[in-house]
Amino acid sequence: MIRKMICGAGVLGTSMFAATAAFAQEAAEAVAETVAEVAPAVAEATPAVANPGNNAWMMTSTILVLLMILPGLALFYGGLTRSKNMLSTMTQVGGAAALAMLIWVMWGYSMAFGPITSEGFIGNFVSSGSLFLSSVTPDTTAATFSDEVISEYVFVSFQMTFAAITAALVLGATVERMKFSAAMLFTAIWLTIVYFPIAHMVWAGGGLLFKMGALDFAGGTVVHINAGVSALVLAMILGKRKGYPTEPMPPHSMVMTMIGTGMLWVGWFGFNAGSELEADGIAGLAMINTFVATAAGAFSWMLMERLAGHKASALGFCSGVIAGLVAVTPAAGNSGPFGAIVLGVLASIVAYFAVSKLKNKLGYDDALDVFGIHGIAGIVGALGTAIVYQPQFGGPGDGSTAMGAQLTTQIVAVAVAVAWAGVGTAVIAYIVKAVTGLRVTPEVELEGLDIGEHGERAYN
Amino acid sequence: MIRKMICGAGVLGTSMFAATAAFAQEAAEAVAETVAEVAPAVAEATPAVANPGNNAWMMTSTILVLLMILPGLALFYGGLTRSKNMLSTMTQVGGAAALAMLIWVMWGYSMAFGPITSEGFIGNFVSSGSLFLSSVTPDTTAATFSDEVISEYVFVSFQMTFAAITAALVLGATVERMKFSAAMLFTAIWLTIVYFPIAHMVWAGGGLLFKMGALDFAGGTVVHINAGVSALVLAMILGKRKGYPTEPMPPHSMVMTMIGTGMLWVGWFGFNAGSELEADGIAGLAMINTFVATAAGAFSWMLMERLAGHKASALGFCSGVIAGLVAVTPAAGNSGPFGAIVLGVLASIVAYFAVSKLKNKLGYDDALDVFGIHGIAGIVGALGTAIVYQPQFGGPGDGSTAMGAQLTTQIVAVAVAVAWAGVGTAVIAYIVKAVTGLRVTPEVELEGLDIGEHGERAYN
Amino acid sequence: MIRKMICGAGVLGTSMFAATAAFAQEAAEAVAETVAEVAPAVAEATPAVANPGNNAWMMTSTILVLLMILPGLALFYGGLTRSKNMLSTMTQVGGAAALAMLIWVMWGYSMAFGPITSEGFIGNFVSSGSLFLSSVTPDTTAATFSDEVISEYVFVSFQMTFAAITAALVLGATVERMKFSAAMLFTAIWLTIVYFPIAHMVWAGGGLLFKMGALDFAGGTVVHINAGVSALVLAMILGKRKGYPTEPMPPHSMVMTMIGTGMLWVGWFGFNAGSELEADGIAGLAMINTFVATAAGAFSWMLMERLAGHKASALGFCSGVIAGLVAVTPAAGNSGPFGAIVLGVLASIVAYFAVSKLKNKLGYDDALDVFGIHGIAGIVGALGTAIVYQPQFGGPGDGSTAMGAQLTTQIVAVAVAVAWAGVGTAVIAYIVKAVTGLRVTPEVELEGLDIGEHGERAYN
Amino acid sequence: MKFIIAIIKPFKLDEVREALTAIGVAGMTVSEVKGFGRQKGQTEIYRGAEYSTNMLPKVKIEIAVSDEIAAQVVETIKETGSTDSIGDGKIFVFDLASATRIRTGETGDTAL
Amino acid sequence: MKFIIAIIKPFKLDEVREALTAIGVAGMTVSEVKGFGRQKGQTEIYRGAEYSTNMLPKVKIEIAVSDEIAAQVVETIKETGSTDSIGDGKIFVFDLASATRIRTGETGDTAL
Amino acid sequence: MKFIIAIIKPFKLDEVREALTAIGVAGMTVSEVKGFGRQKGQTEIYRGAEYSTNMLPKVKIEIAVSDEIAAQVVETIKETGSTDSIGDGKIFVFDLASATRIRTGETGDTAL
Ligand SMILES: Nc1ncnc2c1ncn2[C@@H]1O[C@H](COP(=O)(O)OP(=O)(O)O)[C@@H](O)[C@H]1O
Ligand SMILES: Nc1ncnc2c1ncn2[C@@H]1O[C@H](COP(=O)(O)OP(=O)(O)O)[C@@H](O)[C@H]1O
Ligand SMILES: Nc1ncnc2c1ncn2[C@@H]1O[C@H](COP(=O)(O)OP(=O)(O)O)[C@@H](O)[C@H]1O
Repeated sequence: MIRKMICGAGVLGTSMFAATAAFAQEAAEAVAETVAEVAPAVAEATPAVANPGNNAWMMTSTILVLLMILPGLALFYGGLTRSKNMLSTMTQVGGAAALAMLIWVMWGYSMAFGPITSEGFIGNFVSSGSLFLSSVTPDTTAATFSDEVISEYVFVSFQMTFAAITAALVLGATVERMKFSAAMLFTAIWLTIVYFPIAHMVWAGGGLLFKMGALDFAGGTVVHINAGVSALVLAMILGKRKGYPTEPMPPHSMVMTMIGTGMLWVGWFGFNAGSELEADGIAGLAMINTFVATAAGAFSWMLMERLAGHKASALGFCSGVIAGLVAVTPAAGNSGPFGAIVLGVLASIVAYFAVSKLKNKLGYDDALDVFGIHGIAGIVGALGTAIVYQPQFGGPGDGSTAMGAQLTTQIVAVAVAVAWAGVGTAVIAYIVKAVTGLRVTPEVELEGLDIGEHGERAYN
Repeated sequence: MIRKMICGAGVLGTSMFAATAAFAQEAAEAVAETVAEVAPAVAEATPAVANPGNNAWMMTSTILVLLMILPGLALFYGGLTRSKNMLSTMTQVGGAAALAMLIWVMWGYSMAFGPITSEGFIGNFVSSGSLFLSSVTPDTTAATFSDEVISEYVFVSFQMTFAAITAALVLGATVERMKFSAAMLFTAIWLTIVYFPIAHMVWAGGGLLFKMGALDFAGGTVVHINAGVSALVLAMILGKRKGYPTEPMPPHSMVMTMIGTGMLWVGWFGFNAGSELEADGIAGLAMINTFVATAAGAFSWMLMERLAGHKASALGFCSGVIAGLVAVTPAAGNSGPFGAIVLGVLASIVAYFAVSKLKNKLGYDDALDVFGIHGIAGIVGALGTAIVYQPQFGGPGDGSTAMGAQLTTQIVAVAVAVAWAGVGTAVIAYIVKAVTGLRVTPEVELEGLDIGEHGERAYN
Repeated sequence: MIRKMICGAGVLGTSMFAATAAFAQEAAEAVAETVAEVAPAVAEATPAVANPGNNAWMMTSTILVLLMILPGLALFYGGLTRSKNMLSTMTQVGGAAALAMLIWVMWGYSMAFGPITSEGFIGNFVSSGSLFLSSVTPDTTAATFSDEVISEYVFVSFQMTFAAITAALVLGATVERMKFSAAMLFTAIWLTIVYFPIAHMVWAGGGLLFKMGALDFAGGTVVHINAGVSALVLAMILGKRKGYPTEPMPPHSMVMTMIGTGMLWVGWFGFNAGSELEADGIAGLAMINTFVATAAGAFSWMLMERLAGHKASALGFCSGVIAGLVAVTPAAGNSGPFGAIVLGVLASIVAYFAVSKLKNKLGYDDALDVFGIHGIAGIVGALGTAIVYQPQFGGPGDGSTAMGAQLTTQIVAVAVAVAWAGVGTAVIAYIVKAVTGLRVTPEVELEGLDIGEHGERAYN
Repeated sequence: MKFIIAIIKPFKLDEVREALTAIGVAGMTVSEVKGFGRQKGQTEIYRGAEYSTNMLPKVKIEIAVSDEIAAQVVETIKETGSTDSIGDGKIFVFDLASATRIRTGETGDTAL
Repeated sequence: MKFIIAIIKPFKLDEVREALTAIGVAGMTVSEVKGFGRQKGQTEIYRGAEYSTNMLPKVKIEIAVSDEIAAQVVETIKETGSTDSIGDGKIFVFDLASATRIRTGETGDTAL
Repeated sequence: MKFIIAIIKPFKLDEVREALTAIGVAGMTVSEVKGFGRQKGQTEIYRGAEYSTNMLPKVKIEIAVSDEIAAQVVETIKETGSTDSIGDGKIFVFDLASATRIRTGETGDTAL
């Protein structure tokens, strides 16, 4: 969103200021301090110190996103696989997330949100200046969209969880056959050449799509379209599971999938309402939208099942929940509640067709429908945001940008993300194939990756 | 609680004020703004802007209540059913909650907490003026019990989750035999003619019981007594499960029930401490009470089992936890820690008898003891609150209302809720029976609702 | 940490002040009040009223620690046992926690953080003056490490959860054979003569180790070393499980263990970042450290498995996660991110050897490796904190205390904790043995404690 | 002696067992099995992928009996196990060469 | 009549079942079992404790058939169930004294 | 050849299996079953509802053996499987018409 501009810039600007201001304060007496706290506010209209309320909210949000990954996503994905691959699925999700955390503090944050963004061409795609978080201290802060700031370590942590869950999401398409080692190597390279640049393009001050004014409140493009497309490409290069689609592969535990669904929904509020970076009314708007779009998505999917002559299923409920959550992600703070409901309904319907019809037609094996749900619903959400953002549809937009213009911007942003993720993933997949190989042996696939790759059984 | 009066009024008053104030601010410069923030506080003793700390806490609380429903309640209930009905139980919980969210934003909030409360008779039971949240914007606020405010969207979301969980609670009595379609239709009507009016009566400024000064900090009456009684009536009209009570129906997974119990306890802090609407000392009091009353309830139930000559069981622990949580709900901020412990003990003991003795005597099939635990413990809590509230018993009350008077008020409040819920539910049950029918076919009941209603199995 | 000094003192000091200040305020008008809120800040540099942001964060943190216990720890432990002991394990965890809560409000808080700390010898080990929380009201506050305060009830709740989880942790070593009654009796005495004194020694103003300047940000010594050593001693006195080690006892559900691991990680942020008592930049530092140390620990353990010629396992991932979390606990706010990573790696490697080699050599039956992971990694963390705290290693320390000196202090602190916990536990174990007996009968052990002790089965 | 294997519908188990106890069958061994036969199962659908499991949950009862009551046992199972609908199951009878009670070492009819 | 018990590798079940249906076997009863034999299992390791489970998951198929097709059934199972690797399993054939269809009371071959 | 079915207490399985291996039994098939007999089970109580499951968890072992060692196998199971308490279980012996090893097609004793 436009206001992001302030952010990108703010991170740098304020950090500097904060650092010095912080030292000053330590020297100062309590009294002086109290004054000091007011002073800059008046003088700079940018308090140097994070409001504990905003910090509290952002830390809570960060933790909620971790909840989405582990146990959330691990269970959602794991329950859909066959029991012989349960632990492998959960471990790949956990491993990808853990790896992303380490990479993030080493070079990820610097590449995506580093203080230095070159004016030139390159600045459109990456930033720099904070390798190993060199520019971050407990006193540095990151700007929000208003005049507030939050502690930079909190901002770093929050953004870190986004990288972590996106990396984990991709692996849902390749479960039950991809090597753990391959998954880890893929994750490391993919974050570096696909995720960090896309995050920078969309969210950082100098980012290409950001400067274009693309709307992506909480990561519809950066997280879901990106993960969905990458998952599809990787799954196609990896190949189908042995026996797919002839052999039945029902979810081994819909219960685990439902638990995971619940946790994903719960955690998604950190994802969506947290992306406001403040505990204000817009965060409240993002919250209500994340409730109703999801509820609408859940029922829409079940309804489609009925219309297709089947029974409304529990998995349908879960799938609709995810589709709704994905669709409302870019629109969370960019839509009114009823715009959000419409998005949830549409995304759920389109994703339903993608998953139950398109997929079978095209015959690729996106095992857990990462593309079918995250990719498709993500695109519906990204484009739809241009519409629901408009005041005439109850959106918070001020109407300064015409709907048509905004829609074009959104389409371009989606196209760039799709292309970047698709090409990048293809390249990486072949690199990994050359280095570690992508697939487990047929015997291991048959026996299950739990025993074959990890030497354990999920249930004894 | 008395202080609620300010609230009800506040919601309206402040919203108005906030709206204008907000516009003013946007025009103003940063400096002016800073002043503006202090000014109204002095002038109105009602800051127009929500403190991020309180917003943060209330958003967290809202999320916690969702955690109680999905996965919490879905697991707690599901684990107690037979495996062939696991998904059906979880889906009904999730479906009822999702439906409640959609209805809430359409007409629920308006009926319960709408800005307009007619002076006349009708105002005692419902409000109006915010269909489709027409009166809510990111800048409107809701008053707390002090001079603070929180963003109205946050208040809307928080209260929404209460409606959602209450609707889901009811369905615990009717699992393993009620149609999904019937459950959804029932939920829609029940929220409209039972829940919203009761919530308004107890919590809204102009509400009948509210004006009487009934104490219900976090929903002992609105949520638990209401759900318990409705569940009992619905279960009786629906009839027993085939084979009950002769055929053994042990919980298919006490593990799921224990996970659910843990999540319910965790989430209940959003329910109880969140009901203070602020992150202040009273919220802290509500928190400690929600710890100790629960712990006391858990041991009391296990003790009763021992006294009855049985083994202290894990389900006893869980049941006691729930009984304790229910009992402390109306008393959370209205009692001292030791008053809370006493409530937990009493509620647990009484509920134990209701569930293991009374139920078998009367022979109704309240499958998951919604009445036995939520209804009964809720009543114990509602009445007990009149006592533990008193300063002489370490309660926060100022003694202005004599214990006897308060007790009478509580009794009346309970009586009204019981009558309203009972009659309302009976009427709705027959309507639903006429429209969709209430029960699944005997074959489906035999085979299980998972496969029969949803075409899936919980475990493959 | 040194800053704790202010805390201990603060709790007392401020409570007093706050109480009076609070009354004053109630009398005052809104306007006066507003002023009052600023006044003391200027006058005392200690606001009498808790910032809602900090209260919000601390309540959230408190809830997160409960999540660690139930369902977190109950699942983590339960999944590692055999299915016939699942409920017994979960119930002992829940029971110990619930019991700790009741004891805490009765005499625990008073012993550990009571307002009165005698100047004499005894003051080094316990405080007093708040039996039954007599000194606590919704208006009293506890000081943080800065000039802020939080509501004392929140502080009481937060610290309560630490006592609860520590008591529960110990019982991981004795599962599958220890009586429920014995576990409860042990917990009650152990908290009183082992936990409360150690907590006081390390964290309270007048505490022995505290005065020495021992660093323990979030409980590496108080919680993990303490629990680990106590667990080892108790397990040795209790004796091995029938059939251990000859008979295979694989985890009955690695899935439950992984869910538990995820919840422990999620909740640990309340534990570590919460221990800052404020939502500030240091809390942010503690948060990022709790992410990266854990991620590093997870991979280190899996790597050790590979180096040992085995497969990298899911349980290895989980064990590494816990080892990393434990190690970073004392260092959370006392280290830079890369110091934290190093600690995570080291702790994970050492714990790996302790669990997979040392244990078999010594042949004791610490069933769930409480000593091997919590004890060992806790010691690594406690000592390592002396190093990573130093500025030259990117730590937040100001270098005022030389590394050597700090290391000595840490060693002494660890030694005291180990001795106190070891001796205390031994004494208690024999007392409990005399009163209730420690072990279930061989028949019950054979049949499983679920049916034998609780009359239930985990899965029907 | 005869060894009888009966495949029945799960919910019929209690009824059958009681009937058998009534006619003096002292013991039996029960296991959960999946049955394939004329009775067709429900189709499960997960995200558009249909699985028509014609493998239905059944219960297998194994009973060793003396030759005298064998016929009566078969008869009893047939009556109590029947719902007159497809999928009720089968009863198979085998000759049992010998039976031993582990605890006592008794053999033959007395071991049952 | 004959009663055939076959122990096969789990993933072979569908293949075998289809082949049997093709040659006119109307029904069968399947159960999950653990097999102990020449085939050695994977070793599982949990925190350094090794468990080499030589108990491997297998599937047991029970089929009652008329004497005529018994040989053919055995042959079919042998062919479709084989992977030419250790652990493929066994086929055991018994004489079946009598068979009854619970629903109809039919006995003998017609009951199958 | 003989086919032996033994019902034993679960925790006795390893012991019995080792003893059998010792006397040269190359393989066996094991399954979890519920046993109904003289031994009475624990009562479970859930919220006041009592369930006295007289269905107890048992383990069923199936072994095909050559006629020579059949008696010895029965003897071994009887000894190692016994705890001298009610519920130890039974051993049933059948005549086995034929046995085939799927992998090789071998039949008779060599197939075992
Ligand atoms: N030839 C057979 N051998 C072994 N078991 C069989 C055979 N035929 C049927 N069964 C078992 O009997 C059950 C019921 O058989 P089915 O043909 O479905 O109905 P019905 O017995 O009423 O004809 C099947 O599910 C299967 O378990
Ligand atoms: N004597 C036996 N009695 C009963 N079942 C047996 C016997 N021998 C082997 N089995 C079953 O057959 C399966 C395969 O046998 P195994 O010796 O492993 O391979 P193969 O059949 O190829 O020689 C075993 O897992 C077991 O279930
Ligand atoms: N007539 C029978 N047919 C098949 N299995 C039986 C029979 N009688 C007993 N069993 C099995 O043997 C087990 C032990 O029998 P039980 O009578 O309880 O003790 P015991 O064998 O010591 O007399 C039972 O649980 C059941 O599984």
